[in-house]
Amino acid sequence: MAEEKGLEQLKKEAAEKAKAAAAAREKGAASAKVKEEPAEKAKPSPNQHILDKYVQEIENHLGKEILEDSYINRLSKDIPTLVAKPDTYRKVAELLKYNEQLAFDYLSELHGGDFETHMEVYVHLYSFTNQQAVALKVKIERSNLEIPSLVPLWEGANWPECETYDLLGIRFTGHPDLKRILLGEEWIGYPLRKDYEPYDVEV
Amino acid sequence: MIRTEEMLLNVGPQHPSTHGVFRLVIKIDGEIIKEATPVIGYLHRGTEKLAEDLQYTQIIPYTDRMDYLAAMTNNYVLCHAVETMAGIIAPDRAEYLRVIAMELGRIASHLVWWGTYLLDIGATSPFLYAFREREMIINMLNELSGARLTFNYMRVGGVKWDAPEGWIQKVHDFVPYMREQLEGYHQLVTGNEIFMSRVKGIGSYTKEDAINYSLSGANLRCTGVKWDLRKNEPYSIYDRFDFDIPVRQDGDAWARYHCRLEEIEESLKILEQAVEQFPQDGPILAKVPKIIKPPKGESFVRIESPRGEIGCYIASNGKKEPYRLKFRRPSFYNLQILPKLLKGENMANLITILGAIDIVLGEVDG
Amino acid sequence: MELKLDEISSLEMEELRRSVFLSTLEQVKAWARSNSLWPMTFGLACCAIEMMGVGSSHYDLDRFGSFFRTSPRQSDVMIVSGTVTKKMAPILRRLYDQMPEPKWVIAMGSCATAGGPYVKSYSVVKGVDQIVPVDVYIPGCPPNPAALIYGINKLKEKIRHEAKTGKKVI
Amino acid sequence: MIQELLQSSPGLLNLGIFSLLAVLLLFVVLGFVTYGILSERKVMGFMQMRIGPNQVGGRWALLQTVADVLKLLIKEDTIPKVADRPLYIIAPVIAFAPAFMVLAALPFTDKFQFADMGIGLLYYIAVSGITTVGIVTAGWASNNKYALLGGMRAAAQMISYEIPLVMSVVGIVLLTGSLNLNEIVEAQKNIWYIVLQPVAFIVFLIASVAELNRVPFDLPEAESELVAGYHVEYSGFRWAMFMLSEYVYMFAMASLTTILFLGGWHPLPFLGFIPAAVWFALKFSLVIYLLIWIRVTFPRLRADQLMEFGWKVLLPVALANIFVTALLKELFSMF
Repeated sequence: MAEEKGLEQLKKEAAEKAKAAAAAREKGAASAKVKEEPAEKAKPSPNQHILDKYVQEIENHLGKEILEDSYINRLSKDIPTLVAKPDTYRKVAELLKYNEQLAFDYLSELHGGDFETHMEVYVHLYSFTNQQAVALKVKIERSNLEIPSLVPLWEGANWPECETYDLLGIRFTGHPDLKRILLGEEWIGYPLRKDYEPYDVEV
Repeated sequence: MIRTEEMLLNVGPQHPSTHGVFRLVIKIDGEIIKEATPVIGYLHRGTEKLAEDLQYTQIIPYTDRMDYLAAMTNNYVLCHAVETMAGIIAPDRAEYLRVIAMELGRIASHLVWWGTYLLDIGATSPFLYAFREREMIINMLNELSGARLTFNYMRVGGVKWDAPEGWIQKVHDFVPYMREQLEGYHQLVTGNEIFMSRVKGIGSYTKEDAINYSLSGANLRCTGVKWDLRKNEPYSIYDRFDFDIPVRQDGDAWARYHCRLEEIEESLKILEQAVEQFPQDGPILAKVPKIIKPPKGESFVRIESPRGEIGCYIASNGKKEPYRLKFRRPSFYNLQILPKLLKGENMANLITILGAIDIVLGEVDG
Repeated sequence: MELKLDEISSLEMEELRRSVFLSTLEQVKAWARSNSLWPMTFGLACCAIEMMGVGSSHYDLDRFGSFFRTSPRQSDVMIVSGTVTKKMAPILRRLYDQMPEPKWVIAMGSCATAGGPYVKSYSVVKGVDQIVPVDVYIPGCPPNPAALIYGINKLKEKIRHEAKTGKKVI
Repeated sequence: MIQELLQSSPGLLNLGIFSLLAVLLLFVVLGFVTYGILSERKVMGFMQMRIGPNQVGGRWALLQTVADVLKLLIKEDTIPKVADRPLYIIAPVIAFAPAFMVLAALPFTDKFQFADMGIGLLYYIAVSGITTVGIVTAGWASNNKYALLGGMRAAAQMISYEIPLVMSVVGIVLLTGSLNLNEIVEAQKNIWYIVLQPVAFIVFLIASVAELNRVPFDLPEAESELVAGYHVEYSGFRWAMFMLSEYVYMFAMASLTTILFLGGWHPLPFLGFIPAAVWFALKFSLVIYLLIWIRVTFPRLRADQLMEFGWKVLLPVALANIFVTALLKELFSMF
């Protein structure tokens, strides 16, 4: 509760410095040390220690250079955010689920997004045992839209992955039944891509 | 032993019990379901793509049409996401109006579920009783927002309209009336032997399954997980109210039925307190710029809708339109467990199980 | 009085026959048809909830002799209540074809009429009249149940008017 | 009069009279069906806080069903391409004819009856079973999976509930010592069988609702599961035939309940001045009302629960009832 109240104030500050923070985030790529950067600029987030714990745990088990980035997303209620690489994504997810310190047993959300230069998969996880949340992101090259599926870990990722495949064309390898769930197999193109052009604009 | 041939049966998209355009391809042996494959997407309207060309305030009407049984909650989740990003705090009076509207919507949504669920099971009357009460709620929300179903009531930073004269009193009077009717519902249906035998032990799953399949709302709480975002991650002003989270242990349709009916009672409790604490006057809209431009970055918030966790993800690039908007639609996630539940079940249990999940197709298909 | 039947041209004779004998029969048929319009339970989206509301106690469509039938074979009027997507369109057409003649279609709400708020969407059919012939359009998003009842009554009027005058109302 | 006619030598004259009377009865029954459906809609409306039909033919919508029937008659008659054509056409007839045939055996009053048969009760039960054949045929011939499921359910249900139905009335037969419906009514001059055979009445009522395929036993046409069940492909007047036979059965079953348990046309004590026909009509209406009430209140049973209930509850109870009745009858006759 108290955390929530403090958060309200933080939100304001976050809003002011969001632009600068966001810019800074983009600059510092591919380094686990970036997490300290927001702390310099604003008051340290109340969730900072949680993020540190996650990163520590991941480094202990999988070694360094596993994560592309990790930071506190102030715009999203200070959620610790981890950015994995496409080839480590599955390993990180596995650790997030099975490690006792992390134990993220609930997949709350999975979706993709087209950011023109690359595509992104955003996963929001929650742990009922430890009462904590994490956002896991992965950036994929547009030339090779393939990423391991999370269905073996969380059954709940089944349909969201289908949806992402349907609307964005990201293929999830190892998915038990990857199909175009919403539009149907005969649909041409991936509508949520920024360069999608419907073939019948005015009918 | 008689060998029977397996038969492929298409349930839906036009079928009275699919509650919309949902299709289920089932393989049956006699009346036993061997395999069920849900087919969705018959109501996929591409809201997320449309939203990329619209300003935030213009997206609100589209959220109404997603989960059309509880449109207020959908309004809120979008506003909440934008407010979280832009650091806007809505004034007190607006928050109270929002909570009252959302809880009324929750009751209305559960009433529709209750009525149609019993209609599926074959009892015709409860549907009509439920809709009688729902009509009262709809009338109240109509007075508040000017629409019966698709309210478009909330704005980033507050609400659009103030409560009309005497409206709060109406809500106040509604609470005891609804309690009385709820008692009647229990008398009519809950104790009915036939109903009990139809739903008890049907479509049950464990806590682990529920979590693994990303279920939420009453579908999760029926397995004993005490999880309600209104309590566990309080948003809006829910931390000011005293209410319980109804939980059951069995994880079957009967437990879900009870969870939902008890949730109505809890919502009534919230309404009662909200009406009491309602601030006499004050602004209903925070000072927000005419064109809202959240800062660059991304945000994901989730709140508790009648059907479970509804989430909203916004990726903004600092412009007045969102770069990417995504809704976590609870019905979509809740429906995933259906094939697993249906395997080996009787044909008649199909509708009991499907109905108990409580889906809204507008939400499943997005 | 002597009727000069031989002097009447064949065209006029046709008209006379229709108006004297057949038109009464047609009107009886129209009376029966218009007073027993059974809609099909075919909910698509938000409007379906208002359609359900029409059947409930407050509005009670049963007053007008209409109650919902689940099978297309036994229904007379299809109320297209909601957004028709491109995936749904062939199925909607098939259901329409399954209904026995005479049949009518009511496009309920702006989505069914012209695509409504989803007119720019990639997956939505812009008006159900591209798939099936529509008799009555009801505006609104979604229309009030009373508006739906009004629409059904308009359809009744139309049926009777067509029978009386022998002209198609479009 | 009819007794004399029955015993007279066959000829054109009495054939004509019989046909005429049959048509007369048909119209009476059609009249009942017309207003039975309307009253059902009205009573259901009343129980569900609605108004029910009130537009066509005055406040009470007296012409509503007329319009419905007329519309169904002039509706296009569709026969699916892949349906089994001859069976598809004949199925409604098979379903309807027995419904009408059973009416001949029912004594509505002491004078108004067509055939006073020695085995009236047996005749009723035997003939009414044929309807199910029509329903199964319809389900099969439609070449529709929902219809097939509905037809199969109907067959299973008929078999399971015909037995308790028959067993429940054996007690009455034991008490009366006859299968003749007239004699059964006569035996209730002083005390109705509902008092002497309460258990049998309950079993009979439940089994008869199941026989009528009404809620909570409306599995063959379970709207929310099987869309419309065995008649899902039927339209127009063929469908009307099914509806007609359903309501004629309701008429017949309510009459039979009145005859077997409610003392037929016998008046209540001290009220003998009211004509017998009125008494019959009153009791009959009561049974109909009860059937509607049940329909509005209950949810539907599941197929396997239905079977279980029929075989494991109703049948043993009915058998026990026979046993106890026989025992008591022996004991009483000893003194």
